[in-house]
Amino acid sequence: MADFGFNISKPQSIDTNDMDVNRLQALEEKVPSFRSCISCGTCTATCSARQFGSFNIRRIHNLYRWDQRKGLEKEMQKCMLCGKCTLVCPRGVNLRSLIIHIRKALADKK
Amino acid sequence: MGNLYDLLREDVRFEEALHSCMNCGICTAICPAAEFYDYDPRKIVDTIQRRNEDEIEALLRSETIWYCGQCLSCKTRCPRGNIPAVLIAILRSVSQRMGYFVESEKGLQQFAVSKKVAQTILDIGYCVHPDTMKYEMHTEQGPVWKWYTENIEEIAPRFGANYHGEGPGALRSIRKDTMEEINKIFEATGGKELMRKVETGAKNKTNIRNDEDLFNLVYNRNTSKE
Amino acid sequence: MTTKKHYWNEYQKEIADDKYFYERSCIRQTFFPGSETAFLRMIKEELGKDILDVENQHTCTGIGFYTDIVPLETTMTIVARLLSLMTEAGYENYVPSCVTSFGVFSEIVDLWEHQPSMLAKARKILYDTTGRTFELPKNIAHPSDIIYKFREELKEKMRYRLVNRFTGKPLRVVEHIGCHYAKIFPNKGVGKAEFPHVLAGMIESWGGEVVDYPERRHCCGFGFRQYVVRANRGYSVANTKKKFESMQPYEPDFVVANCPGCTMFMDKWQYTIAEMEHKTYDKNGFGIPVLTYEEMAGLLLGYDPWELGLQLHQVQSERLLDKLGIPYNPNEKYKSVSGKILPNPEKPQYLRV
Amino acid sequence: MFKPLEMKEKEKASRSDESPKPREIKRRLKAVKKIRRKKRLEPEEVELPLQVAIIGGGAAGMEAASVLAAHRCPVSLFEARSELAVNVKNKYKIFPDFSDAGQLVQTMVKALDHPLITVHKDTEIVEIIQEPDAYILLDNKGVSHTVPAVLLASGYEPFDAKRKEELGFGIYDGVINSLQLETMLKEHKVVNSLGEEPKRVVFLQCVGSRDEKVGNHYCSKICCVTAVKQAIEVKRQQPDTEVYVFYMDLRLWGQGYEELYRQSQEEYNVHFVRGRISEAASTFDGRIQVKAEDTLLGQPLKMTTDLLVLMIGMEASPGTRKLGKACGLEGPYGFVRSKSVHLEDNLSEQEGFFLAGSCKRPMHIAEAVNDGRSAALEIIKFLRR
Repeated sequence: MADFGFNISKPQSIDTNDMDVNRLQALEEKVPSFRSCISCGTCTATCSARQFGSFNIRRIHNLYRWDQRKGLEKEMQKCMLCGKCTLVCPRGVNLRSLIIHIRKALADKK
Repeated sequence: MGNLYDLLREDVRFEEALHSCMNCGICTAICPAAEFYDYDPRKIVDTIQRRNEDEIEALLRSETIWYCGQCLSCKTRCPRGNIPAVLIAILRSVSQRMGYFVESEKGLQQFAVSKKVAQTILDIGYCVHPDTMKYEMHTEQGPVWKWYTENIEEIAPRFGANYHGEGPGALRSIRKDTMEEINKIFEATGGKELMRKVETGAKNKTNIRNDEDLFNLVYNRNTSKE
Repeated sequence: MTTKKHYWNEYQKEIADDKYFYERSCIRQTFFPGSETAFLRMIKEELGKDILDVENQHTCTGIGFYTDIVPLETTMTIVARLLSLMTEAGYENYVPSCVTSFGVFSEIVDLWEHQPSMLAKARKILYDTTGRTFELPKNIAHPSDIIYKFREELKEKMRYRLVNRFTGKPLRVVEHIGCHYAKIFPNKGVGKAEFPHVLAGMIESWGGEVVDYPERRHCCGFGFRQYVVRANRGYSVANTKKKFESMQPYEPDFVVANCPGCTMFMDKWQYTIAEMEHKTYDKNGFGIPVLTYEEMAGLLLGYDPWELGLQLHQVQSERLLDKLGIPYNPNEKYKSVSGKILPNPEKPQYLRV
Repeated sequence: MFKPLEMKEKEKASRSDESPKPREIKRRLKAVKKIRRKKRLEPEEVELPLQVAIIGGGAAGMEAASVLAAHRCPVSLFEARSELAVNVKNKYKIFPDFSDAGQLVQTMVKALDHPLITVHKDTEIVEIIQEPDAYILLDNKGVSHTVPAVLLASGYEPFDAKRKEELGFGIYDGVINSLQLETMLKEHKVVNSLGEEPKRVVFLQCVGSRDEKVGNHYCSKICCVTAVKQAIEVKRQQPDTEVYVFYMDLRLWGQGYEELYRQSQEEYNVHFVRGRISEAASTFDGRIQVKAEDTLLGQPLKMTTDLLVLMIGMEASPGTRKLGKACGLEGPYGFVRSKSVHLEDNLSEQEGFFLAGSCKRPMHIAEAVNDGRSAALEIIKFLRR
């Protein structure tokens, strides 16, 4: 392959045509409240891990929905499972349980 | 209100470029740079409209303001009539003025841009010219370009070009008196000052005094994975 | 299957019909000098119009402006100087060959309209530095606007049509509009920004079929600083790649663009992609020819392909000429002006020529 | 108790010609007052011998007509089209309780079946002349109508999505507007451009609303809940279809709306994406590709769909624009301006000229109905003053 001093950039945008909807369905069966999220950010506002780093738990919902495995893997280890998010969620999303199941799902796929 | 926001607002283009942003993301959705860089014009517009001095300063020192390709696709679409690309241009202008551009790899490239574009304008009156598009600097242009630049004197007249000639026509030499006027305009309007600022800033930051060495460094260096 | 009910927007901008002041384009002169020559020939000889090409013109600084290395005040005053040449020559209709320049002039004139103090400033600096004065143009039109306006008149003189002579079917043409043609000011472009009719109108009236594909409006990827600096070229080429991937299923016969930069990039990047990734976007590995609109019109008018400068394109055009039924002499392709046969360009490793 | 005027009295008050002269209006009103005093009747016990003109046979105009008639005020209802309540009729079910729009229209039409109501279909009011104490209305058939009071209820028209060229409406078959989807839902036939059941349906909010590019800065306010309702209906009819709604804010302000939103998520698995779609294009296989940013993630995204539904907003109808302008009541965006949005929202700057419904601003059906009703009461108050 020719070398011209640069590489051709790869698209960064989410291509929803590539996503595997079955993974989402499987998660929703385990944590039905996943669907209720309204992305209000109350969880992030109270998050303990957020105080010390860049973790944004609100984003988990969208990352999972679009099957953004790479982004999820980076994020998932930052949570300390304190469960405050679950207490404050105005829609009753069981975020703690969600994190546990997503971690499992990511591990299973490996 | 702090200093940097005011500096941005002093630019005559600012008033038209930012009314108010509702964060709809329509600009990012079709932005070519957002497709290939970790880049989000919406966030930049929002950062400016929040008027947080620390955030604006971070922006002026960042890589992110150098990703935009100035295609202006965002202007066509914004439902609030903002022009993200022009805000970027204003940020870049202030970043260079304040000397912040040297803090980012992409910002430092302005040294190469200055040599390759602005200096060419001052030297020969063109932005781009076959004489300055050397094949070695543009191998990706391919063998036809190599062939053309090697044989240009013999082949350009076939296309009606007046390569290095006097009088009108494509690729003519631009008259000395015209070049003098261009130089005067650059001096009087801050064009040369900007070039000097970029040069001094880049040299002080990198401690490289040799033009060619510095040029090669910023022209080729790409430490990001993008 | 693409189902489509209406095609291209018919919005008509105002285009002056004679007495043009021509501003040459740095990029077009560099890469497609034959196109500017052909345009002037069409305007003068085919259409019998008056167009002036003066000696003491120069760059508009557009690339410097959009790479943020030339300040607004400088570009504005350089624009003022170019306009002073027009005023001096007694012309009112400004015709910049480059789409970037078209954008610069539209932006600066718009700025002056909204902020008269900036116009006063430009007048003052120009006068102080050069003793020159200027009037605002009555009309700013891109040369593609003018070809569009007179497309039917030119058609009458054309010897060929955009029809595949082997199949009798219209050629499938991808039109690419430079971003700064109508995205900045939709009203300044024929057919506005979303379905610009400027090239589509030429293609349709000259017998071809316009290809509508998902990334039709996407930028070629030039991105000014994104190409000027080598380290950034991965971005630039990626955008062209995105466009070609999107148009590939439609099997276009060629691409035509009104911006010289886009024409050059979409041509040359096909070589780069082929050499870097072993990908081409036609079935046979030759790539898809990319023409300027002047070249497209010139070919149909019967101008010699090698005088137009088609040999300066990296993607070769002989197969397209065959489809159009346009004769060419292969021996003339690499000749110098004095008739000397020059060595052929090297062959790319992967892209077929 | 209502007491009709005796024939002789009626003749005294009114003349046989349908359209009295302006001076006649004043005389008649006086005559009624006189009779009333003589017979010692309450104001509402006397039938008014004067036709009130209602311009626009939509939700507001129809409701106003039936209320006026019930209060013994004769009404001429002018509708430019050949049908009444077209905007309601074009719908299938109404949020938030999924009431049947057809039945609603039937009820509304039935209420017009009253001896004091004359419905003039295919009758467009082309000119309004103000006289002291009266208005003369000229219709497209060349007939003039002189009335003591006018109610303008000329309504809205759905935004023409063709104006947003980049969204491909009217260009690609896979792009439809929310009204076309209503029709599909009504026929239980939600299909893509090839006539197949769509695997994915994408809704886009704010088409023609909150958009400087089309000159409409305002929110049309019913589209959010309409999309939620339609998303649910799509899922009810085709549970396997994936549904996405692209929005900037979900403005679910009415009673039961937020609950409907929640239901759409939890029960019907409708996905909401925060980001405005920038453009839509046809793919090689005839589907629709859309581009937006997931602004909650800060990443651009690309999605291919079988059907893109544009949630079109409300704009002043041509009649509203024309008459509003002619009467000097033109407000923002071509809607008409009331005297005050708080306490005098059915009044205009001109005495005897009343306003109701979505000719003033976007309204949903119930709002327009209520507004028509309140306008009727204002008119009665005015005529019996």
